[in-house]
Amino acid sequence: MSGFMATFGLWLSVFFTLSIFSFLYKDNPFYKLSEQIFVGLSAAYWLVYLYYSVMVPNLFNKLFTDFKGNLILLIPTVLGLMMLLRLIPKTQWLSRYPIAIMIGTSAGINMVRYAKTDLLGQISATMINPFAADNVVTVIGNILLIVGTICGVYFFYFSKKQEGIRAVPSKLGIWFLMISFGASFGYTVMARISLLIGRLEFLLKDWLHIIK
Amino acid sequence: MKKILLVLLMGLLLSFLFAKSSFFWVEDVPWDDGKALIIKANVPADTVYLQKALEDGSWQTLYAGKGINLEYTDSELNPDLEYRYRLLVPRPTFGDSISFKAIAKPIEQWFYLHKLSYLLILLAVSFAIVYYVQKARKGKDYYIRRINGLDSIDESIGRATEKGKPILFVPGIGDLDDIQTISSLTILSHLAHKAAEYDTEIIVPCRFSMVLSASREVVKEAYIKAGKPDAYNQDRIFYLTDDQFGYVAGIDGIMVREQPAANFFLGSFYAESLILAETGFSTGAIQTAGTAQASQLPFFVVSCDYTLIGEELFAASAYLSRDPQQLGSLKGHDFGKLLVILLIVAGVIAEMSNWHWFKAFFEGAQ
Amino acid sequence: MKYKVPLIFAFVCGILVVISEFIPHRPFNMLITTLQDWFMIISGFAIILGQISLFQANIKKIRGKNPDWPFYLAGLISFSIMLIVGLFWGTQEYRGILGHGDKIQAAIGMKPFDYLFANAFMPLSSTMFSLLAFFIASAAYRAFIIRSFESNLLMITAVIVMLGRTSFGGMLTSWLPQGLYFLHLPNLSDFIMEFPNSAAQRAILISAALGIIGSSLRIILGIERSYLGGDK
Amino acid sequence: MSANTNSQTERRIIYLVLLIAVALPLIFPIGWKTEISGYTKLAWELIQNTPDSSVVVFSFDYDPSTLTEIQPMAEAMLEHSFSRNQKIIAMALWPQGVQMADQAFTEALKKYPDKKYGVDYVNLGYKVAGIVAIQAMGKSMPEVFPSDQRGIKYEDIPMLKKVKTLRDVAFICSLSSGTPGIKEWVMAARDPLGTPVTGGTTAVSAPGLLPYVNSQKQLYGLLGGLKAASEYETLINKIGSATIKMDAQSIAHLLILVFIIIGNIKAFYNSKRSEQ
Repeated sequence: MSGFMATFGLWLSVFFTLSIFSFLYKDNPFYKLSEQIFVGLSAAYWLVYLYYSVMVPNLFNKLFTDFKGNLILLIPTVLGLMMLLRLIPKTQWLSRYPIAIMIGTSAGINMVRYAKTDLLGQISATMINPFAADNVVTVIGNILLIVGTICGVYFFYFSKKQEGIRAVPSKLGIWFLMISFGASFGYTVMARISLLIGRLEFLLKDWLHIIK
Repeated sequence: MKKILLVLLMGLLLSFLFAKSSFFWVEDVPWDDGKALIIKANVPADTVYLQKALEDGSWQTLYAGKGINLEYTDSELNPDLEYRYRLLVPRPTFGDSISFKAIAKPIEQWFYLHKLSYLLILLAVSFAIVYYVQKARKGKDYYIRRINGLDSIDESIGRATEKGKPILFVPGIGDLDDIQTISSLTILSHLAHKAAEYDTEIIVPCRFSMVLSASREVVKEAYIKAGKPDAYNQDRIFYLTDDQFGYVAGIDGIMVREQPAANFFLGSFYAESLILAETGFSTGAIQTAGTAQASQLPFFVVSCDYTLIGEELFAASAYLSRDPQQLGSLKGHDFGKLLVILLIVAGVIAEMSNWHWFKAFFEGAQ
Repeated sequence: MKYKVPLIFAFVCGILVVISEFIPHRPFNMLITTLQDWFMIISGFAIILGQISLFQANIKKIRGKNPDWPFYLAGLISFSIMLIVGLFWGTQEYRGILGHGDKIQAAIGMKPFDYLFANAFMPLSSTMFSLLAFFIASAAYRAFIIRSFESNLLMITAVIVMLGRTSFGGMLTSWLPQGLYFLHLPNLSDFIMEFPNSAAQRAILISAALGIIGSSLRIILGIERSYLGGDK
Repeated sequence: MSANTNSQTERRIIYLVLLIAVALPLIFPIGWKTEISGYTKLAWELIQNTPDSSVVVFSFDYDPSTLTEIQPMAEAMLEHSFSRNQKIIAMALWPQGVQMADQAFTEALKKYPDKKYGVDYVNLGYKVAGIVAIQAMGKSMPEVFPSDQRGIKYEDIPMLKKVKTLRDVAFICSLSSGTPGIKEWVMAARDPLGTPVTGGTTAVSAPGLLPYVNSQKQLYGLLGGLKAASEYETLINKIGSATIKMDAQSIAHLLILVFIIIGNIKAFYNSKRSEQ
């Protein structure tokens, strides 16, 4: 039985893989079917894991084992249920309370975290002595790094006309951005091809046994 | 007199023994949440034992090893309790050991001092934003430079009118809590106004129900403003599906069937950016894209005619709407950018002059 | 009332987070722990909300006899099956409502949830993304045409990085003398990544951070309230 | 319309050629070698130099869609960490990451069969809310993870006795393909607490994360994409799946370069024709 199920599972995977690939030729019922199954499965997957790894340990277990000690957890529970009231048009407004808490908290977190890591962290990471490096290549690189960061930030400066001499750093900034986009593109090619390799390996190895 | 002196001397000695011996003492970790103590010792011995008194009266060994310049941080303490430590220095020749004792209570401070630079920058930027928003609300109009990607709006509408084909507007795959989606809708409002003036149809597929109702509102308002409320067709602004790839597949279908003359992809985009831009290109439409999602920008830059890069999307929305809130905020961000540039320049100069304290201050080393 | 109280909630929560970042003293550090606990539970419910609305949308389409309704039905069925087997017999590590389902495990070799994961979810998800390999190839084919200076810059960088990230690129320039070794393709590609690319990414990060600080500040202060829906 | 059909055909030819070009080297491997980049080396050094029996965190923040790129990294880094006798806490910020972690551990335990659950490694499972969860772990780990996946209480797990917050772990290795992931770990663990963070990510995300690999080591090295995975395998002397797949990768890159050249030639001819 388990042998049969394993073979069946393999064919199932093959069917789904080929159905999705068929989209490359054109849109077709096989693709549409696989797509909807994918949506359904992933939604259920999220729910199941949410239940086991968040709701059970952080909420239900705490409430069941020590209800009195964890009375305070009823507040987020009620707020969470209010969130679900969004589904009924009449009570939709009640969901504003939990949404406000979530958005307010994440706004606060975003503000401090981005200010520290992306603002302060990146500023101080650019404060380098370019000539401290021991070889010419790194010295040039460091200078590029400083100039590029400054010009890039300047490119996003909107409240002044960028004409004449003012346009120079902005122009340089866009060049740096283009180089960076090129580099990202090159990197992404690698990522996407890897995914394809993974699928082909599955087809050639597990299904067709062409490679070992 | 002698007695007094003797007593004083004794007292001094005692206080030394109890409060701070120069061999073994405990310090509070400064500027923290009162959960840690630093235990320091300086005894010229090869083996010493550092022990902590537990509740049941027994001693737990925290450290065993050399006694010179010993520093041990005991963390996860309770700021309400007092902690007792002792240092045992074995004397093998005598078969016993000397013991030093110390007592301390961790103290909670009111500020993390090493975060001073961080607080200052955050405050400076925040004040600038609030200040400029207030000023803009009072009627001050701020200048915003022309943004290249916006040139496409007139060109696109012109082309669509000429061909008698619709315009497709995709507000991204973010929900309404994403500021990119909000900026996108502001641009949609402007675009819909122009489209109404030229009697060109506009199609808006949406991924979330909240985005749908907001888009309908925005487009309807634009048509009313343009004096053509009858031309507004609610069915052309519709909900597709919540699913990312389902949504993209739906848009692909629209592009192939309706062959819009111009496509706008503005908002937050992920892996689907390339699929949209590639399909759109194959239908021959003029394409304008804009996102703050850095990882997707390359694909838009490569396959679209115009691209709003990163913050340009927000700037475009402020530029078109002239909404004082957005204008003021943008002006505040610009202040922040100038500050960043100045700090970087100052920092580089400081590093080159060997004034490392400057960088250290911003790194916030503890 | 319908707007004021939520705005106050958002303000209090946001400010609490910011303050506790800078003040180590009680009660802030304890309040923030509680708030974070709550946040996790509420966001759990938010995920449930999303899945229920997806369920509803599918039912609506099936009822309305949308031309593609059989597909939506298939989606609904697969959702229900995965959910039921997951809750009844659990996953590899978690015990379900009905225990571990040892008999079923013996029959199919693993738990039904894991079976569906391995044989349906995994191939679907990874194949879906691998489609992008084809799209990127065709994008490169038709878009990397020599045009303006800026687009050439993009193209040349992309080519160098693409070559540098392969084993082949390394062999292509391995003959270079020591003095010119920075031109060696893997080195050149690393150089681009480390300096000009980092500079531009850093500029994007910094300006985006400013934008995020701005919008967060507006949300906390209640200037920006479009997330509540309705009025402006 | 004919131009449209034409480009459709052209597109399908590209797809087919690409498919064949990737498949062939998988069937007939060439065996090209890869060079090791500094970013990979740095991540390797962190694991290499972390002392014996330190407790470390591996966070699985990805799903099967990026399995090909990230799984080999996860396996190689886990193996390396086991070989250095470190005690590993596994967790996930993506629900699908739990399954990915199981797969990686099954693979790594084949090589180190005497590693004991609860003593040498533990799997705490998935936690919702991304950056908020990390932030909370910085305050108290048992609060976030009252129990492990098997339902054992946090306090009862031997290797976690001394681990109260993220400050108590030697490093965090996040294997991530998006949000939440490495960036959130840097923001909520490395920057406020000082705990070193390293990790592996897809090649798409790598360029955006590289600015964090700087003199302050906001990020302690980074593995980007399949190539980095194969580099890591080389560093720990493992012939793993990444190394084998690099040939196909190289051929595909070359093919895309050929496409670009053909595309340019075609554009050149077209523009000449339209001039006439």
